[in-house]
Amino acid sequence: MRLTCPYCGERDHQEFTYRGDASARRPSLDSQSIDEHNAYVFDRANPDGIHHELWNHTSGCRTHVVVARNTVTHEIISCDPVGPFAKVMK
Amino acid sequence: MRYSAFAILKNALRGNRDWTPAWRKPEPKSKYDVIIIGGGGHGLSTAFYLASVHGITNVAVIEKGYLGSGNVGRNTTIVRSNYRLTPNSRFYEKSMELWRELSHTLNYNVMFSPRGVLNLAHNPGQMDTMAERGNQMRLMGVRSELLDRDQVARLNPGLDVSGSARFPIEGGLLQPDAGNARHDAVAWGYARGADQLGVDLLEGTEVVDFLKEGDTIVGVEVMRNGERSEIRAEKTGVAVAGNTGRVMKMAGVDHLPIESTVLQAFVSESIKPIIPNVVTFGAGHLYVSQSDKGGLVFGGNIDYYNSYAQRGNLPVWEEVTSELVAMFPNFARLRLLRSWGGVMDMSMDGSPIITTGPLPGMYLNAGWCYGGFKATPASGWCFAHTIANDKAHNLNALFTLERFKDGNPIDELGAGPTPWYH
Amino acid sequence: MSGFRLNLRNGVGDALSDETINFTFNGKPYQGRKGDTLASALLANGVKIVARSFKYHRPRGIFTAGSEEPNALVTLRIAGRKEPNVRATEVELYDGLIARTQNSWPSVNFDLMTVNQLPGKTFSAGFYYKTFMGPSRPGHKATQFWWICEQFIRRAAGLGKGSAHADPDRYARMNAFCDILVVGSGAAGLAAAQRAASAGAKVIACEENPTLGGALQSAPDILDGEPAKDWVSHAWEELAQEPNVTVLRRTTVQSYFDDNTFLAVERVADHIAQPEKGQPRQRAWNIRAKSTVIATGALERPMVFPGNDLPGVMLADAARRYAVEFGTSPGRSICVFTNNDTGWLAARDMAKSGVIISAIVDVRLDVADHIRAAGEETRAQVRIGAAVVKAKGFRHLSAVKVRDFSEATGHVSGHERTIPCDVLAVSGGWSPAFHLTSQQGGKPQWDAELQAFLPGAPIQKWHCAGAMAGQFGLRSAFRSGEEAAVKALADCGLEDGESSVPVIDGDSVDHAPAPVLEIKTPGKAFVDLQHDVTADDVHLAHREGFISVEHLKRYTTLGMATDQGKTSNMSGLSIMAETQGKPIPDVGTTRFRPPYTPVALGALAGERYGHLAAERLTPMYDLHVEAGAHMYANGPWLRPESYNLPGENVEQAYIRETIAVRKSVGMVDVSTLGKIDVQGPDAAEFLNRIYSNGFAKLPVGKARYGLMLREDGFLFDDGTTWRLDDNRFLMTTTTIGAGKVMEHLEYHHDVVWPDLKVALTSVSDEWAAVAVAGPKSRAVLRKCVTDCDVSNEGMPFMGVRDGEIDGIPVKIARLSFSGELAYEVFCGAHWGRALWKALEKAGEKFDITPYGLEALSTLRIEKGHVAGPELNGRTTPLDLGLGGMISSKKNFVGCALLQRETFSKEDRFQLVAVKSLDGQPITGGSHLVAGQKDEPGRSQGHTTSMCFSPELNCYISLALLEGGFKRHGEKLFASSPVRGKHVAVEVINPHIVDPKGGRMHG
Amino acid sequence: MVDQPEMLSPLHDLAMPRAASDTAGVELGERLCASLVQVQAWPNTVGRVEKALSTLKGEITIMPSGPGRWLIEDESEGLEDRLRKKIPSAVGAVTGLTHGRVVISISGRKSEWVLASGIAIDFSTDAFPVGETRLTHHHEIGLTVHRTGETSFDLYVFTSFSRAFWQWIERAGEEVGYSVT
Ligand SMILES: Cc1cc2nc3c(=O)[nH]c(=O)nc-3n(C[C@H](O)[C@H](O)[C@H](O)COP(=O)(O)OP(=O)(O)OC[C@H]3O[C@@H](n4cnc5c(N)ncnc54)[C@H](O)[C@@H]3O)c2cc1C
Ligand SMILES: NC(=O)c1ccc[n+]([C@@H]2O[C@H](COP(=O)([O-])OP(=O)(O)OC[C@H]3O[C@@H](n4cnc5c(N)ncnc54)[C@H](O)[C@@H]3O)[C@@H](O)[C@H]2O)c1
Ligand SMILES: Cc1cc2nc3c(=O)[nH]c(=O)nc-3n(C[C@H](O)[C@H](O)[C@H](O)COP(=O)(O)O)c2cc1C
Ligand SMILES: [Zn+2]
Repeated sequence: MRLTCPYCGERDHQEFTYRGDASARRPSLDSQSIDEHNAYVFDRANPDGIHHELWNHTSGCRTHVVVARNTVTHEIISCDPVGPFAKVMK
Repeated sequence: MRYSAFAILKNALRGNRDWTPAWRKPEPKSKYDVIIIGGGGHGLSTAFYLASVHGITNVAVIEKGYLGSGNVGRNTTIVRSNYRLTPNSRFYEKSMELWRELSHTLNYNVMFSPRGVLNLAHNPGQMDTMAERGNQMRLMGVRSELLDRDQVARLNPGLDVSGSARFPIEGGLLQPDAGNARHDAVAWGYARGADQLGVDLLEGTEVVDFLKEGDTIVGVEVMRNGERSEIRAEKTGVAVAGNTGRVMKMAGVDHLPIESTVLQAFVSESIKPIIPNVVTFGAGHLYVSQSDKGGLVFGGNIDYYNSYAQRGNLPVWEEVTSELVAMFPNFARLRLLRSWGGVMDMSMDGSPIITTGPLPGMYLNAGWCYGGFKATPASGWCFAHTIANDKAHNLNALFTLERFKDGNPIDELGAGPTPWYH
Repeated sequence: MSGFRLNLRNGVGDALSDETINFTFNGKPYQGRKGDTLASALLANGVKIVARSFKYHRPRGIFTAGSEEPNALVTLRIAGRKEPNVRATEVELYDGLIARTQNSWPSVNFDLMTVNQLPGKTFSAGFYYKTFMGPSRPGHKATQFWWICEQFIRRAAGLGKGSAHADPDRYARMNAFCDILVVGSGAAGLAAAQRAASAGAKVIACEENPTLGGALQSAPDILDGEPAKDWVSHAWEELAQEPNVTVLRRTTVQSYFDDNTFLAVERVADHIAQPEKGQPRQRAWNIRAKSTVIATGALERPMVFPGNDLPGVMLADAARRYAVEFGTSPGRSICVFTNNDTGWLAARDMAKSGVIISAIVDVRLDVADHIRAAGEETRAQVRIGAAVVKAKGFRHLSAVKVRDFSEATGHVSGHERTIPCDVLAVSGGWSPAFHLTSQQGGKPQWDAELQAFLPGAPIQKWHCAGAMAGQFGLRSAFRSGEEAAVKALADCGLEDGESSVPVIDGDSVDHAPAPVLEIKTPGKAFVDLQHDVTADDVHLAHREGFISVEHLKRYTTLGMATDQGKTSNMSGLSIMAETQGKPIPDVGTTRFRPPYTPVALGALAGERYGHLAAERLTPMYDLHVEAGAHMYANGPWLRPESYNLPGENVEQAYIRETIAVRKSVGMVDVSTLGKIDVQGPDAAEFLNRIYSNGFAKLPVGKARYGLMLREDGFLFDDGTTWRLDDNRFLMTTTTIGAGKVMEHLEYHHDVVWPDLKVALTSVSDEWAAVAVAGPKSRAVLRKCVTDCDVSNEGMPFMGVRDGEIDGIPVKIARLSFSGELAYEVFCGAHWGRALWKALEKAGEKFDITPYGLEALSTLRIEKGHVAGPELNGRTTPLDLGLGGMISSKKNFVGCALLQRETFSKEDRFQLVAVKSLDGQPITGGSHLVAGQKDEPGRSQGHTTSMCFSPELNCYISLALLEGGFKRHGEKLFASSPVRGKHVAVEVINPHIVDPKGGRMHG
Repeated sequence: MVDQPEMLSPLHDLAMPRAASDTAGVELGERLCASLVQVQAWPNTVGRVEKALSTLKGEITIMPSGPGRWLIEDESEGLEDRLRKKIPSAVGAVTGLTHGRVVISISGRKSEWVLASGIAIDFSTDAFPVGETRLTHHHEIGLTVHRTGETSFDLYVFTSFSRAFWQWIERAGEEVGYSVT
């Protein structure tokens, strides 16, 4: 599989570390809600089809990429930057 | 027809013309007492035990492909109960008990072969971790032996036990009663056994939706030969392993503590016996044994990403083969024959889920990760009990869906809620 | 060489050179020519039986001329280079080659294992599932019977024997990138490569064989006025000169992965006796292509009829190639049996080369005139509308029986005629080699006209061409190759190139066969030659309900042998289809999986063979080794376990080292600690969210011990973090945790709180680090540190200061893992050695003792400090008695879920220490139980970190015990049945050394 | 104040000069940096950091190493302090890495071949022009690859892995022959 790091360009997925479902969003820092945190930590949609997921380009620029990928065909639909520079890079 | 050496001889004399189908190919009825979705090892064994232990025979197993087309037909066949945590330890040892009798129970040779599973350790710290596990096993009444390097070398002559190895072997933990079984035979044996007790095995029949009354599941909608139809049931059990996410979504359960990933397996060309047992590498992730046909069957890590594709990618090839030839440098010229993938239902703690619910009328069996083949007998046995009694058996009482959110994971590796680390 | 070599001349035996090559087969010397394969050389020498089959040990001869060979498997070379199951059809002859037959005893010509044939029909498909279950006694007994049987079965099964020695050769990898990968060098591949190259695309072309050109190598056609072979060789030579073209011979594209990533394996040195210095035996090419042209040709398939496995029965095109390319007649008298035109042309080409063709038998009545004319050129007797109903011979073909055959009914009739022959060349038509597309999940499609599956619609950027795409004619092969290239160029966003198709003067051949693959007459007819799967087995599988193709395959093992059914799958399918009364496409095909042909495991490991993982070393590594340290593999790191003096074992050494630290001073290399530079205006805020305890108010010049939790509330990692400046921190992590902590921080920065201005950099390798510990540690520092006050006031507990040692800039933090007065001294890694030596020198007077991991661990165990074994992923801070480090003033990662009820239960596994009551060591991994050795009872917890405590003068261990906090004083046993140990222990407070902390604060 | 001792490379006794035949496909070498510093800008200060970097004097190599991030080598010492003065914390972060890397250089007609045998990036000059930098890895060893010429590269290798990497590159060089300078 080849992923396109918005900064480094296209690379083997071996250069990246998978970090899972990008739709799981951490509750705000102020939240002490056990339910909200439980949902963030344990609930997964696990779709058969397009999955938005995080990959850290650990062997490259070490920033995260949100990859939209089809879990059935492994087709990569998009690779988008996240993080402090996401806006600058888009 | 009962299988035996005598039957084989008799039939051979008649030109093998009198053999009958191992199981029927029935048309679906419109209603059953119990439907099991998934004609894998767990679905079939559940049906078998429902009929044989609980006398519930009006049962259908619904399989979208051919029986055994899922992970039961594509795993590396390792059967063991060398667990560290008590709930797993008890459950898998129950499975071992059932394995030992399975060929007789089913009148089908599942080739359960207790050739021993050896986990290698590469430094004193790892030896202690092995001891910790081995001791737990002993205290649970499961045989285990801690071997030093010489004992390991005697058991597996091909292993590089030299001190110059990158990760020198310090010793290992052996479960002498663990081993392998013939994967396809397990599926076929349970299928034939269940069929003989009256269970309908519906192949080529895909569940595409659930029938609901309010929140209660009252059956399924299936596609069969290109046509849609309904099959009703009092109780519906889901045992679809890697497809759990897909199937549960049809029932409206759209989030679970499970992710699907692909695990690859590999088999080499057939050669004369070269390793007697199952060996795992301790400084990486690799397990290898040799099939009765002579192929080295091996596997390692999952491909670290969500997937419903039964095929993986190259990095895992490089990883497992480099570990294999590091352990056995005399294997370098042996050749890889075939590789394939299976879709794994990775749970958030690496342990399974066998439970009533999560909806009324429904029962769930999932979260098997890399390790559900060895569970096949006990899983079916417990799931059948759970379905029949509407209540978990002691052995699976802790394998709940709630345990994650309650803070009681059964986390052998301590890897936390990152499914692909288990 | 015996008389099977033909009269070599231009066009006959062009693959061979004049050089004579000596080799041995089963210990007997033979000669061949350079250019021969082992198979062609054996044929030339009249060797007919080269192997035995898997199950029945029936004699097997050479069947094909390529990698699809099911029969001719031999063991090549000896000792560490011994390689079983090599296809003789692919082995290029080299001087001194040693080959042996396998799976036969005592010899391939007389194999006692043929007894396996005697039980005849009892060894039918799947018979082993029905028997060997043993006496019906429960438990172990029942299994044992099977287990005994299994030992015999395992020994009987298996093909060749693996080597007992390590492979001395090396393997390499190559990473390659291209616009267009062309697989196959035949007409279609060549046309594609030419067109793509002319457009300026970066092209890699791979060909499995040593020669380029595929079928053109032996084609009778004239291209641009030249014999096909010469034309194609020139064309490839020219193309290979282009700077944008890489041509790889002996390179099989084995696996097709996602995003047009391929694994191709080049056999760099298999055609010579052994690799030259520095040369790999094989090279694994990882190729990333923007687009791909697959032109892998087609595989000929056989016919199924009784006796079809006798040595002497071979594929027609293979027989043709042996004659034309290798100048070798596969036999003295050859009969051809075909269902299509290509069999006839093979006969004609063979006859032209000097081979004697005795008969041509075609199941069809309707054969085109020009094909019949070609047949007439052979002067063979011709039988159309006829079929071979039996191959006869003892161990080798001696004659075939032929009867009339009706294509319409599939029945044979009429008089049986015997045709003597020692080779039967069979052709059942051609199956496109769509293995690569199938690997990716491409669904093959049935073409009724061609009686073959075609690759079907692409699901990645691939384009099929030539015979592989059902374009069998030479013209259409060239054309489809070019068309594929045009599409591939478009995939790459490149302009089209030029056409360079030659003018072709040659046969026009209709490749469509008659839909006949099996001749149904009584007798043992084989479908899978290697696995001895017969037509009867297929019928039996059907009878028993194994009718899905995938069940058929698994029940009979059809197609599961080393050839993966390349030549047998279609026959199996057609028999199954017929049995079910369904058309072939309704039965479907089994899935092809990578690799295309078996690949050496060493090649897959590539450069990692012999070099599994990079070693990670601290700057002081050499000094430790020189000092006699026993090194310990700790993740990627190699670290000193203990510095054994002559005659000392590890335990004696670590006890000595520990005492030295407690009494005077010791030093330990802690450079492996993870170190992360955390900088920025929001650095303090970031750390405050990551750690469970407070960091916002940590003063500059101070360090603090911190706990990190996972979001589910369990402990993740720990370490000290130093505030160097308002906006600058140096975080340390555990050695093993370094990588995962870095990723944890990066995730929270990038994804969760991207607005925080903080920069995270791993500086693990920037800093060498030495901990100096013991009551004399301050004195040591006093002796060597300049530019910094190391007094208690100048550098209080947890203080962090800059200084210098022997001119080396250092950072010193007063931290204690050991419980003693202690310092961690950090310096630039390239000065690490100098720092170590300087400290050693400064400590001389105090007998400063270097200590290893064991003593390091002992010191912290005695102090009750937790580390890896206690942070096992199942413990919370509360379990380890670190509840005080949970800040209630702020929220942090893990704080919400840490509040879950279960974590405050009293029966959780809680940290305690235990001490041995009877002087016996508590071995690692012991469990805590209440009962005596013979009846220990259940596990109530386990020991985590053990040592001999010089402080208490007994063996102690940290442990996690159910409800442990309230059980101090209780007597239990530390039980380790696997080590035969059962030690009486007392539960004690884990803070053994200096619980008040007077020493480290002093 | 005592003079700073000389920095010692982990490769000091491995990368010994060694001439091969004239047919050597590659030449390998090794050096330490006098100064190697990483600078990270904040999203709104990229321009300011770029400007600060443009004013650096001396033998400077600036290698982009991530969004708003650069790795900078100076042939003289003290770059970290100089940069810290130019780039206060409100503008960016400055991290010294002088000791964190060893530079292994490779040149010669076969250098692309040797590198590609272990590193999965496209080394052709159209994909990787002279002067550019790539961040990648060789198995577990992270690498910053700087192309200094048509057939020459500097590889910034993590110090603790530098021996392992050197051993690999020597092995990889054996097929084409190598010399060490
Ligand atoms: C490569 C690999 C190696 C492994 N190695 C081991 C090992 O060594 N030891 C071990 O113990 N475990 C191993 N496992 C795990 C083990 O194989 C599985 O955990 C176990 O087989 C799962 O249970 P099952 O047999 O019921 O699943 P499956 O066989 O996957 O059964 C699920 C069935 O449900 C069917 N299904 C899915 N959706 C539908 C639907 N909508 N309608 C109808 N039917 C549907 C599927 O077609 C499938 O047949 C391995 C797995 C893999 C992939
Ligand atoms: N003898 C016959 O009757 C016969 C049969 C089929 C095709 N042909 C002729 O061949 C021509 C078709 O040319 P073509 O180019 O399609 O096929 P081809 O057979 O000429 O070439 C295919 C080439 O691909 C190679 N190959 C296959 N799989 C490979 C892999 N995985 N990796 C690397 N190499 C691989 C083969 O070794 C072969 O050299 C036509 O002229 C056709 O008439 C002849
Ligand atoms: C234990 C085991 C042994 C296997 N041995 C062989 C073998 O010897 N030859 C073979 O072709 N396939 C072998 N296979 C693989 C199967 O052919 C097949 O790839 C696997 O069941 C997955 O199915 P699929 O490839 O059709 O998806 C084996 C599979 C397993 C699980
Ligand atoms: Zn990147």
